[in-house]
Amino acid sequence: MKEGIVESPALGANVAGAMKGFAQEIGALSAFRLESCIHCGICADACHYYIATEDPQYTPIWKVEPFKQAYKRESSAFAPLFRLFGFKREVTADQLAQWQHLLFDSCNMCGRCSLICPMGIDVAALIEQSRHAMFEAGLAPKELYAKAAHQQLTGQPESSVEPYRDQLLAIGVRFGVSMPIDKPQAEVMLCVPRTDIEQYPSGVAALARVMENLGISCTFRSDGLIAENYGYFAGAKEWQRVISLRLIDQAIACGATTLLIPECGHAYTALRWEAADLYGKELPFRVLSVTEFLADELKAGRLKLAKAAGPKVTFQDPCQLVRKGGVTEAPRELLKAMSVELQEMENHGGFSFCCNGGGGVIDIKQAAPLRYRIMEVKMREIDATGAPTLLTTCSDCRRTFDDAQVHFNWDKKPNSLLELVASNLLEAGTGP
Amino acid sequence: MQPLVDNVAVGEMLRLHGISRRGFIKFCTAAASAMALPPWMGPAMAQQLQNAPRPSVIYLSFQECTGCFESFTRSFAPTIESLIFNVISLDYDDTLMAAAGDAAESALAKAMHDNFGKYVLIIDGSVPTGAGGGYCTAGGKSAVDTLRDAAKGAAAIICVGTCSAFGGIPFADPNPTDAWPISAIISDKPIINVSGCPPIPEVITGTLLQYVTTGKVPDLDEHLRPKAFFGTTIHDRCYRRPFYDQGKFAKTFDDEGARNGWCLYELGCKGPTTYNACATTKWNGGTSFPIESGHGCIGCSEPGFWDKGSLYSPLSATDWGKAGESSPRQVLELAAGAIAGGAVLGLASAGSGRLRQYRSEHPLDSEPKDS
Amino acid sequence: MDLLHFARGLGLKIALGVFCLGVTWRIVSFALLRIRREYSRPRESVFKYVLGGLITAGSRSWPHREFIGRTGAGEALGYSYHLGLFAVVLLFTPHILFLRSLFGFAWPGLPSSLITIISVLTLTLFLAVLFRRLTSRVMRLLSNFDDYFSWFITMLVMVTGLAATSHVGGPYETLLALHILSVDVLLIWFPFGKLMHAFYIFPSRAINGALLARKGATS
Amino acid sequence: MECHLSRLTDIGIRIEPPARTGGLGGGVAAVLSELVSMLERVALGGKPATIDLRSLPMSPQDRIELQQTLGRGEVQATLTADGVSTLQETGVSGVWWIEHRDRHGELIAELIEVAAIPQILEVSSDEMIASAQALRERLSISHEAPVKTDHATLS
Repeated sequence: MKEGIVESPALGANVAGAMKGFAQEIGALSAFRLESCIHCGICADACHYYIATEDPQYTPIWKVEPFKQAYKRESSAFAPLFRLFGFKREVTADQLAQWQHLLFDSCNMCGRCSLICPMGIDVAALIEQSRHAMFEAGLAPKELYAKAAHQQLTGQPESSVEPYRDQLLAIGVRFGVSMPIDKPQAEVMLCVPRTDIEQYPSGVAALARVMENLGISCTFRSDGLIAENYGYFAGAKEWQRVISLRLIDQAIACGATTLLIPECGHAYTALRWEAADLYGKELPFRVLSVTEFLADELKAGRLKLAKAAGPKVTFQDPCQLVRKGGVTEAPRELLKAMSVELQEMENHGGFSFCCNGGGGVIDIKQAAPLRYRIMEVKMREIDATGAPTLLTTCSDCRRTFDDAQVHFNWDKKPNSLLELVASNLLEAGTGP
Repeated sequence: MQPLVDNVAVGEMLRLHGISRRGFIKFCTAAASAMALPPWMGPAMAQQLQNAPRPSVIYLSFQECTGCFESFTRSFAPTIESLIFNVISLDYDDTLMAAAGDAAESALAKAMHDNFGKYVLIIDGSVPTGAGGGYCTAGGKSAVDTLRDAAKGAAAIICVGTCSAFGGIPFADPNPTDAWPISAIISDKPIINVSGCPPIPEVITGTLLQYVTTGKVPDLDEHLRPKAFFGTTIHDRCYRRPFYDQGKFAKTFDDEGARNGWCLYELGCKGPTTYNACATTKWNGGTSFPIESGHGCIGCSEPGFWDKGSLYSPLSATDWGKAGESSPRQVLELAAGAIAGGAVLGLASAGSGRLRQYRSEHPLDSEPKDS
Repeated sequence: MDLLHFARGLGLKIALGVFCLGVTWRIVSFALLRIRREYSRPRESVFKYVLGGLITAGSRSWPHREFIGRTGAGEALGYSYHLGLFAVVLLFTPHILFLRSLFGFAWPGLPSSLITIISVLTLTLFLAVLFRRLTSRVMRLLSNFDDYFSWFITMLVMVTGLAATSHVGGPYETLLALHILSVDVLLIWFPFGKLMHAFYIFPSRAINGALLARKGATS
Repeated sequence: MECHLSRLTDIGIRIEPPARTGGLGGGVAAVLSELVSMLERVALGGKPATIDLRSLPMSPQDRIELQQTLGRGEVQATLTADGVSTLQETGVSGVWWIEHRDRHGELIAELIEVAAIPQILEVSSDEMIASAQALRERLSISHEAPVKTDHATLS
């Protein structure tokens, strides 16, 4: 089940100390969630890892068990009694090490379990917190730890052959679209997933072309160019804050009123919902996903779209954007405007299954075998729609489906909604 | 009163009184029916009684209100007269016998001496052991001693009434005379408790007749009461049970429910916890029984029924009420106190949690970390 | 001091005391921990997402259409024995009178024969629930002493209650004493185990539901 | 528990439960089904069987309904011995309704007996032998002088 437990050189080698610290940090809300579980096991029926493997260890609430144990022992009402009579043992290092596989390799943080819990527990939020504890205990997977550390220092998860700023300008030239960068003043600040810069330049061009068409004053900022946040995946709360701070500072620097999140799921969660809390006060600008933004522009009549000819389409709802973020209608409005014939999957919208790559799992090598096994649940559902084209609005989903296409020699390839919109714009914009 | 005829068989005695064979079968059938025995037992009893010797019976009364004896003499079937003259020879009964004073005492001594080991001792009333038995004496002799002497030669002791069976009113809190039921004093003799305050007449005579005809102690429940009469609860035999099952309850003694004869559970009826034959044998020759006449059963055949709270508070209600104070007020006070205590403990626990957070934050001087 | 007198006298007082103390203690100790303010801009107005929370408190009582195939049976079983339990405890006339003697007010009840039927049904459902917990690999992994003891004590209360009303297994007063004693034990155990979910279920759904609705997320 | 009694006379002594709407009452049906099995047993030569009505929790209305259901037969016997007993054959032949009363006329037993003829009416063989003996003596005496008999007379 687990090839090797990777000890990443995190803060404290002292696992129990990290756990104790974690348990004592728990606030009223998380404590209430840990208190409410009645061990009914229903959350397993929402999780694609359990559905595909029928392996009880993948029960979502089970992933939180050591932290529930630590909470009961350290800061619950009867903690002194638990300690005195030894009802709850201290969480040990090797016990926690077992949980790396459960909390990272087999959890996309997709939040589907939180919808099924009869007690209403937000299991996904507990898992997110548990990843913080794992990181504190030095048990984050090495790939995620490395990318988070690198991004915390340099602003990008890996070092790139060429600076992303130059690659961005090259894309502009290649696709013949203006790439506004480092403008001192702009209404909207843009950023892109580094995945798009390297693997899907057409996505970056599409973003620029749409903004150009809408004639909105916007700019990229080279010091806040990358949308992803590996601190979020690795559970490194402090690093997640530093990474988000870069984008926040840049947005403030250029006086933007809107920070536009590109087609990237977890970036939306990190910036739309968690950045302000880490920042400690309200952000002086609004944060919008590009899909959401375009739907508003469409409704406002500023965005004009042509009828997109072509075969039937099925849409993969990115979990972080749709289920956890609430951007459910926007993509469908855009598709309707282009009168694209949408063939919904059996589980779609807020209930869609995850693409299996989310939560940083796509980056964890040792998680790959299990991930491919779980992938079949999603692929079967996509094939069942009978629609030949797969569309999504998240680069990690796109990357995961591409990887699956190679692995399974699958007859479908993921396409970006933004690119579809960009290729069906009607009237040319009035120029920059 | 001199014993009429010594050890003459019962059948012979009947013929002397001009009672025909069919008359005697009728008498036994009525007795069997009173004792809730299966109907075919009547003729069988008649057959067996023909040649059974008439046992001698001694009736001793201690600390009692003579209610049981009144009930005993009100027995309709078999009537007390037929019992005394035909089936048993009641050799001593200070209430019925004409003799008194020394004559009565000597009659008692003679009866005990002549039939030593064979007579049936019937007792009503509890035995006060307080003040050296001084609370109840007859002829200078305390009840306790009289009981002990009488018990020596008794073949069996039938305790009539809740007083002799379980101590009854004298035994109820505070029990000033330190009264005891018979079974607490005598343990070496077979005891049959015919509890009730008073017991149903037919139950007393029926039990006596059952002992006389079979010569054996009938099978008893754990309170030594004959299962023939005390086997089921009033509730199980009550004719108002359908109303209990349908949920139709009288709320007050003269509301529409009471007039329609609905179940009296809400008015404190103790039927469900009381084992007796009132619902079938009924009282006053089958006329009716407390519930049929509109009042709940007060559970008079159960031990300590005087101390089980108000006769009118429902069986399932708790009655914490200290004098004059209602239970709900006490529940409120108890809950308030407990909640306050819980809150203090909760504050302590949450407080120490926050204190730890404060201490762990400040040395690092980083942003407040919590979730 | 016979058993029944203790069970519903001092025993019940102790039980109610420990119950109130324990429940308050447990709730206060987590409720007064630090409550983090949400600084992100909500997608909906305060009124709307609080309403969203209340809706979730109700809607989560039954699985969403997408889940019903897998969890419908389990939840149906769970909720039905709860309904049976509430019907017996709150609508059986002797219980109503017991509660009236404690709290001073009463309400109409169901016919007793109907309650007997319901209680037998609830008992069987309760056995089915244990069977499910023992045979499902997920539940067996999750279950600890608390799950089994909480089940056991509730079962004991039901069994002794049914035995008491049907005069089976001994004189009525001993059975009633055992029934009330098991209720006392249940009340004492209540704050320390999963039975606390009776207090948690609706606030938990409402709070989590509201937080999800604040983001406009699915809940 | 306050109990405000308006007037004692208001409390009905006899409870008249509401008239039953058709169909037999539970108690009556039970007795009748018992009688069916008894009749079949006795018909096949079984010992006569009896039901003691006093031990059944029957409301007054049940009793009346049972009497009406069984009806009245042709034979009615009265037995005067230590009080009067009436043995009424019901409309269902082989089923007898027996009421024993004592000297004061109080009802001391009420039974339903399933038999060709109620047992109490039968005369045992040794009694017949004794009465035959008594008659023979009477015959022989009648030749001489009349003698007063002190034997219990059969009424």
